[in-house]
Amino acid sequence: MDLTLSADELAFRDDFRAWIADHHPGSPPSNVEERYYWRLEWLRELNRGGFAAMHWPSEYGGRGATAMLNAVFFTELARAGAPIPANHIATFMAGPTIMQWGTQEQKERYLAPMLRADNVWCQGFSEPGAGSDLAAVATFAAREGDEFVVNGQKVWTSEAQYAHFCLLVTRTDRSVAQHKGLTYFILDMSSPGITRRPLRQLTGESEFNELFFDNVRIPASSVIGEVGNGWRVAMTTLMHERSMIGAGYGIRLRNYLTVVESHLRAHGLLDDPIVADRFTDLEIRTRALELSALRQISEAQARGSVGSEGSILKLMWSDTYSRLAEFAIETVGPDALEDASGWAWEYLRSRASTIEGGTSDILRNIVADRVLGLPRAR
Amino acid sequence: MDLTLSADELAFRDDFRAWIADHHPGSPPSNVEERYYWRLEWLRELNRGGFAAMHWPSEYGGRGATAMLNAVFFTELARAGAPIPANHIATFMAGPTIMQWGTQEQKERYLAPMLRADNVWCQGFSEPGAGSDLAAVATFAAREGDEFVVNGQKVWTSEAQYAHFCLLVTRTDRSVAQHKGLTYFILDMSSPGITRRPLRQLTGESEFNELFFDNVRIPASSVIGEVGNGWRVAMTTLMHERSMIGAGYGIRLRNYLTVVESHLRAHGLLDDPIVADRFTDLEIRTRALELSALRQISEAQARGSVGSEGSILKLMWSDTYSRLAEFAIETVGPDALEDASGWAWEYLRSRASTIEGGTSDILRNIVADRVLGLPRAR
Amino acid sequence: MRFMLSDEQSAIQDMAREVLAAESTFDRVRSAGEERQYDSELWALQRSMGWPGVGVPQRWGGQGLGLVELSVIAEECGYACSSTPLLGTILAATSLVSAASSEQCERYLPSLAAGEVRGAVALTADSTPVPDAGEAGLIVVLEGSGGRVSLQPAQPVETIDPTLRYGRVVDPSAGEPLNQSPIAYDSTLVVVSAHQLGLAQRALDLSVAYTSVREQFGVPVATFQAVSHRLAQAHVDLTAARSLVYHAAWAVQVGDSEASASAARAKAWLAEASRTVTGSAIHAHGGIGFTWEANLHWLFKRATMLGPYLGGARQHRSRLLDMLGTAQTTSHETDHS
Amino acid sequence: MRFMLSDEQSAIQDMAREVLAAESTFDRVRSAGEERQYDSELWALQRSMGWPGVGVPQRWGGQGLGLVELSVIAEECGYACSSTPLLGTILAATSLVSAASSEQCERYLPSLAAGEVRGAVALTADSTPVPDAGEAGLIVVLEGSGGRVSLQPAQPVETIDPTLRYGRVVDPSAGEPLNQSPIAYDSTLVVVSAHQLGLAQRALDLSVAYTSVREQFGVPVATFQAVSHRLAQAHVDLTAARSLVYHAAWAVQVGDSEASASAARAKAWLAEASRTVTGSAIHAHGGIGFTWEANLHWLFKRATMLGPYLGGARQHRSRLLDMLGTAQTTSHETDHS
Repeated sequence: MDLTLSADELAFRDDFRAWIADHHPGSPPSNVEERYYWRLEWLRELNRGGFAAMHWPSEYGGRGATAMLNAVFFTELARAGAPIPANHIATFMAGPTIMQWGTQEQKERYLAPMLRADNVWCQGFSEPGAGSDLAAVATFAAREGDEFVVNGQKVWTSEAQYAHFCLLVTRTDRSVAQHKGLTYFILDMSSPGITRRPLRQLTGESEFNELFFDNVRIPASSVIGEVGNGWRVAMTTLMHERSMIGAGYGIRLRNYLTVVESHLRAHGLLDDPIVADRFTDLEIRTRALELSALRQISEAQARGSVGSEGSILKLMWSDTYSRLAEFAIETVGPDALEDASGWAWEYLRSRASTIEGGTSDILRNIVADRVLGLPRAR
Repeated sequence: MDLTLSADELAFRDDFRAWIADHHPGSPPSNVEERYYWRLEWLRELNRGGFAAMHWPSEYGGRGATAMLNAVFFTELARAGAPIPANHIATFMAGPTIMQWGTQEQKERYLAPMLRADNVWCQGFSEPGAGSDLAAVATFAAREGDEFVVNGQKVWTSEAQYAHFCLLVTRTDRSVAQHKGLTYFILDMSSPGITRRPLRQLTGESEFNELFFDNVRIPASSVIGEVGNGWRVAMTTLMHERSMIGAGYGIRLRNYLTVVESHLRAHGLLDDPIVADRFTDLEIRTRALELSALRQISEAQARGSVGSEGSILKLMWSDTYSRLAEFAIETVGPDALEDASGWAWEYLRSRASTIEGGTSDILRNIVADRVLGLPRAR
Repeated sequence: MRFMLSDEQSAIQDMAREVLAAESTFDRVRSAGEERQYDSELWALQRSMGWPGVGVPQRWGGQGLGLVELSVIAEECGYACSSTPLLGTILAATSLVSAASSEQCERYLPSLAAGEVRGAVALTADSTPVPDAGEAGLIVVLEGSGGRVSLQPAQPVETIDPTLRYGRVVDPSAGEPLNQSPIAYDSTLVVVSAHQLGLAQRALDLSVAYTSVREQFGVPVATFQAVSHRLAQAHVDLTAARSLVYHAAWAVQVGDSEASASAARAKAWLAEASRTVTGSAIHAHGGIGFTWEANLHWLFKRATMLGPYLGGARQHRSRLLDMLGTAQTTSHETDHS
Repeated sequence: MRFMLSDEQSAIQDMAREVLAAESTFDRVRSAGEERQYDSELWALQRSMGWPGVGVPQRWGGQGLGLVELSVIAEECGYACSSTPLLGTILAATSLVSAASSEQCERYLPSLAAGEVRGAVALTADSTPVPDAGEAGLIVVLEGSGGRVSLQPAQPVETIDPTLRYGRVVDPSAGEPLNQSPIAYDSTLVVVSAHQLGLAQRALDLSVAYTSVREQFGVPVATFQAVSHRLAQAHVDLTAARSLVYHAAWAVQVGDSEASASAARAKAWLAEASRTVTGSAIHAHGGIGFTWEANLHWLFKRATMLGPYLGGARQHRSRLLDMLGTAQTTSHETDHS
C-alpha cells in the first residue's frame, strides 16, 4: 500500500503540467458545435505534444502509459481546467479494438489519423428494439460478393454528426444463437444510404443521433475480427470503454462538487446544518469514487487485465451525480430553476446518468453475476 | 368524501368508550407468558361485553360490524391504552375461514369457543423449504381410510406454545400441479406425534415455533373445504389476515411514534434541525398509513370485497417502522443500546418487519402483479 | 365515514379526465411548451366549462363547489400536464374566497371565475418562480395568515417548465390588504399538492403501460423486478400521497382541527414524491425516457418547479412540527364529532 | 502508486482469516455471547501470535507494523466477529504509541503488546458504551488532540452486543495526561472503521452464499433481482468503504496532509454502511435471517454498537466539513510529492 506517485509518474506529471501551462486552450466557446471543434483542436495540440493517447503503444503514437499514468494525465487536465479532448470514441474504444482485432492494413489505415483528429469516430451499438441487450441487434448485413449490404437503425450514437467512421455491430446470420450471429464493421460514414437524425433530449439539446441504413454497402475488408465474431469484438470495445471511465467520472464529479461548494460557501448556505450534512455526505461519496478508481487501476495492473469492476464505478458515479444535482437545485437558491441556469442543466442532464452507457439495472446484474458470482436469472 | 363518523359509528364509539372505562384490564404483566394469558383473559372480558369479534355475524357472537366500525373499535382500544386481545389467529383468520368453507358441524364445534378463549389457534403454513412460497408446501398428509397421516415440519407458527388447534396446509397429492395438490386441515394440537420447539429470534425471545409432525393422525372430518382445495382455502385465510392489518399497523406505529416524540420533547432533542426534520417526516409517514388504512376500508366497503391493497399497508408499515426504530436508536441517547432498553428491543424487532407476514419482496410482486397489472416474471 | 370520492365527485373526475385526454394531449402540451405560450384553445374550453370558478360561490359567478372538487380538477390538470393558466387562477380565486372582504370578492371573483382575469398566488418572503404569474392580471400575495391582492404585473421568468408562464412579484407590498385567514394558505397548499399528485400518477401510469410492452432480452421489461418493484414502490408512495391530499382537502373544507397540519403534510410529501416518481418514470423508460418526444420530461419539470413553490418539503415539515407541538393530543384523532 | 495491499500485507490478511476461520467459528462467538464472556482460548491464541502488539514498536515488545497492517487485523477480527478484547487493546496501544511520552510508552506498552493488560479507548465528552472497556485494565480517554491514560476500571454496561464487554468511563478526569497528538484519534477511527468493514463484508459474503443455494419458487433466490440487486448495491457500498478505510490507513500512517479528513470520511461512511449492509443481509436471508442461530445478528449488533462509538456519521461529517473549509485547495489531491 503506497499511494505516493512513483518517480516516473512524478516526472511525467511535472512535464505535463509545464506543457499545459504553455499550451492551454483557454475558455470554451459557448456554441455546442464550436465547442466540439475546439475540443478536437485540443486533441491535435495534445498530439503534437505526444499526449493524445497516453495508453496507446508508442508504435502508434502513444506512450504505452499504465492506467495509473493515464489517471495522472486526467488529474492534471482537471487541475488546469483544460477540457477532455474530443474523439474519445476513437482513442479509447475504436483504437484499442482495432489494435486487438484489426488486420495490419486496418491498423495502418485508421490508427494514426485518429490522434491527428483527421478521423472522428462514433459507435453504432444500441438499437431501438435492443437497448441494453446487444444480443438482440437486428440491423442486418447481407453478404453480396465482396460487400455487405446493411439495413436497419441505430440509436444513441453520440457525435455521429461529426463522425467519419462508425463502429458498427450488425447481424449477419439469423440462423444461429443470438450472440453468435453478429459481425463488427468499420463503416465509412460517407457511404450512400446513411441518414443521420439528431435525437433531441429532455435538456433540449441533441448530443445523440439516430442512424438509418438503407442498403448501405460496406466492403468485406472492413470487417473487424472475422464474420460471426462480432460479439467478442464488441465486448473488447465495451471493456475499453469501462476502463477509461474511472478517472473521467471522478474528475467530472469533483469539478461539479467544487462549483457547488464555492456557491454554498459564498452564500453562507453551509451554516444550515441539514445542507452541511448533505453536502459533506456527497463529498465523501465523491472521494470514495476517486479513490475506488485509483484502487481498481492498481488491481487491474497487478492482475494484468481490466475486469467488470468498471460497472461499480459507473454505479457510484450515476448515483452520486444524481444526488448532487438534486441537492444543488434544492439548495443553491430560487434562480436555479431558471431556464438558462447551469444548475438546471446539470439537474436535467443527470437524469440520463442511470441510463446511458449501461443502465444501473444492467450494471447491477453485471455486479451480481460477474463480481459476486450469483446465479443468473435466466 | 366525508370523514366524520356516522351516527351509528359515533354511538358505538361512545358505548365502547364507556365500557372500556369500566372494564379496563390495567397494566400488563412483564412476564411473556403471563402477558399472553392476561391478553387471553381480556378477550374473554371483551366477549362478555359482546366485543370479542366485532366483524363476525351476530349468529356467531359478533356484531356484523363493518370494517370501518372495526377500525373505530381498534382506535378506541389504542386510545384507552388497552391491549389488542389475544387469539387473533382464531378471530381474524380461523373464524372467517371456517365460516366460508367449513361444514355446519365444524362451525358449531369451533366458532363459539374461540371467542370464549376456550380454543386458542395457531397457523401452520410456512415451512423451512417453502418460506414465502405456499405452493412449495411439502408436509404430506397420506390418506388411510377415514384418516390422514401427516409427516413434515412447519416453521414461524406464532403462539403454537398456547394453541389447541392449528390451521394446517398440507400436500395430499404430489402428482398434480403444485398448488392443486394441497389440502387444508384443522389439526388438534393434542394429537400424538406433534413436537413443538420454540424458535429463538435475534431479540433473544421466542415468539415463533417450529412444529414437527411424526405420523400425526387427523380424521378426514377435519378437512376444511374439500381435499385438494387447500390453496383456495389458504388464500381466504391470508386475505382475512391482510384485511385486519391496516388498523392494527396504524395503531402500533402511532403509539410508538408518540413514545419517541415524548422522549425527544422531554430532552429538548427536537431543537436539533436534523432530528426535527427526520422526526416530522416519520410523523407524516405514520399519518399517511393511518389515513390509507381508512381509505382502503372505505373502498373495500364500496366494492364489497377486500383486495390486494393490504400489501400496500404492510409495505408502508414495515418501511416506516424500520425507519422509526433506527431513528430512535440513533437519536434518543447513549442508553438506547443497552440490553434492557425498550429502544433496543424495538430496533431489533423491527428487522423482522420486512420479512414476517409476507416479505417486502413478495408484497412488491403482489402490488406489481395484482394492483398495477404488470406482466408476471414467470 | 366515507374516505373516497362521492359519486358526484367521481363523475367530475371522469369528465375532467375524458375532456383532457382528448383536448390536452401531449402533442398539445409539447407545442405549447415549444412555443412558450399557453394552449389558448384549451383555456377557452376550460373557461366554457366553468373550471376557473369551480370553487367560487355561485353569487360571484362560480359553481360553488368545495375544495375536494377543486382538488379533483387540479389533479386532472396535473395528470394531463395541461398548459393553461388554470392552476394560478383557481389558486387566486380560492384564496380570495376565504381571505377577501365581500366587497373585494364582489370586485375580483366574478372575472376570475369567468377566466377573464388570470390569477396567481405568491408568498411574500419567497422568490421561487410562481406558476402562471408571468401573465397574471391579479396576484394574491400571502404573508402569514394575511396578505394582499395586487394588480401589478409580475416579472416574467423563463424556467425549465415552459408549459406554464412563471413570474416573480415585483413589489410584495403593493396592492390592497386582505383579511386574516389561515385557510387561504392551507387551501392553496392542497390544490398545488393535488396537481402534483396528478403529475406523478400520470408518470406512473405511462411507465406501467410502457414497461408492459417494451421488450428486452425477449420479455417485457416489467417482468424484471428491478423495474416492477420500482413501480410498485412508486404506487405505494402515491397511495400515501392520495390519502394525504384528499384528507387535507376534506379537512380544510370542513374546518377540521387538523386542517393546517394535514395541508402541510400533503405539501411536504408531494414536494418530494412528485419529483421522485416522475424522475423514476424517466429511468423506467430507459433511453427513450430521456428524449424530448417521450413527454415524461414535461411532468418531471413541472413537478420540480412546484416542489419549492409555496414552501418545499423542509419548510412544511418544520411548520408541521410546530403545529404538532401545540396540538399534540388532538392531531391524530380520526373522529371529529 | 500502488493502492492495494502489498504481498506481505496480503499474507497477513490470509493468515489472519485462516486462523480465525478455524478458531473463531460462529459456534464459538455464540457461546461467548450467550455466556457474556470473552473467548479466552482465542484470546490466548491471539496473544501468542502477538496481535495485541502488531502496531507497537519492537522496542516496547510489539511487532512494529504500521496502521495498514493493524487495519488488516482489525478487519479480519470484524469478519470473524471474534469475541476477544483485541479491538480495545490495539486501540489503546495505537493511541499511546502516538500520544504517550516515552516514559509512558515504556510503562504501558509492553504489557498491552503482550496482552497482559487489556485496553480500551473512550472520548471524554461521550457516554456511548465503549467496546472492551468493561474489563479493561487501562483506558485511554481522548479529548481534542490530547487525552489521559487511566487505570481506573470502567463501569460495565450490558449492551445488545454481548460478544464484547462494554463499559463507560467513570471519571474522565482521572489518570495521567498524554501529549497532544491528532494522530491518536485518527488512528483509532481507522482501526474501528476497518473492523466495521470486516463485519459488513462477512454479512455480504454469507448472503451471497446463502441466496445462491436457497430456493424459492423452484430457483435460487439470488436469481431474483430484488435479492441480487440489493447484494450488488451492498458490494458497491463496501467498495467505497474499502477505498476509504485503506486510504485513511495509509494517509494516517505516512502523515499525509489529508490524514484527518480521510479518517473522518472512513468513520462517517462505515458508521452507516456497516449497519446498513449487515441489516440488509438479515433481510436477504428471509425468516432464517431473523433467528438466533443464523448468526447474522452478531454482526448486525456489533455494527450497530460501533456506529456511534468515537463519534457517529453526523459528527464526522461535521468535522470533515470544518477540515475542508480550512484545507479546501489541497484536500482532493491524489499526489503528495
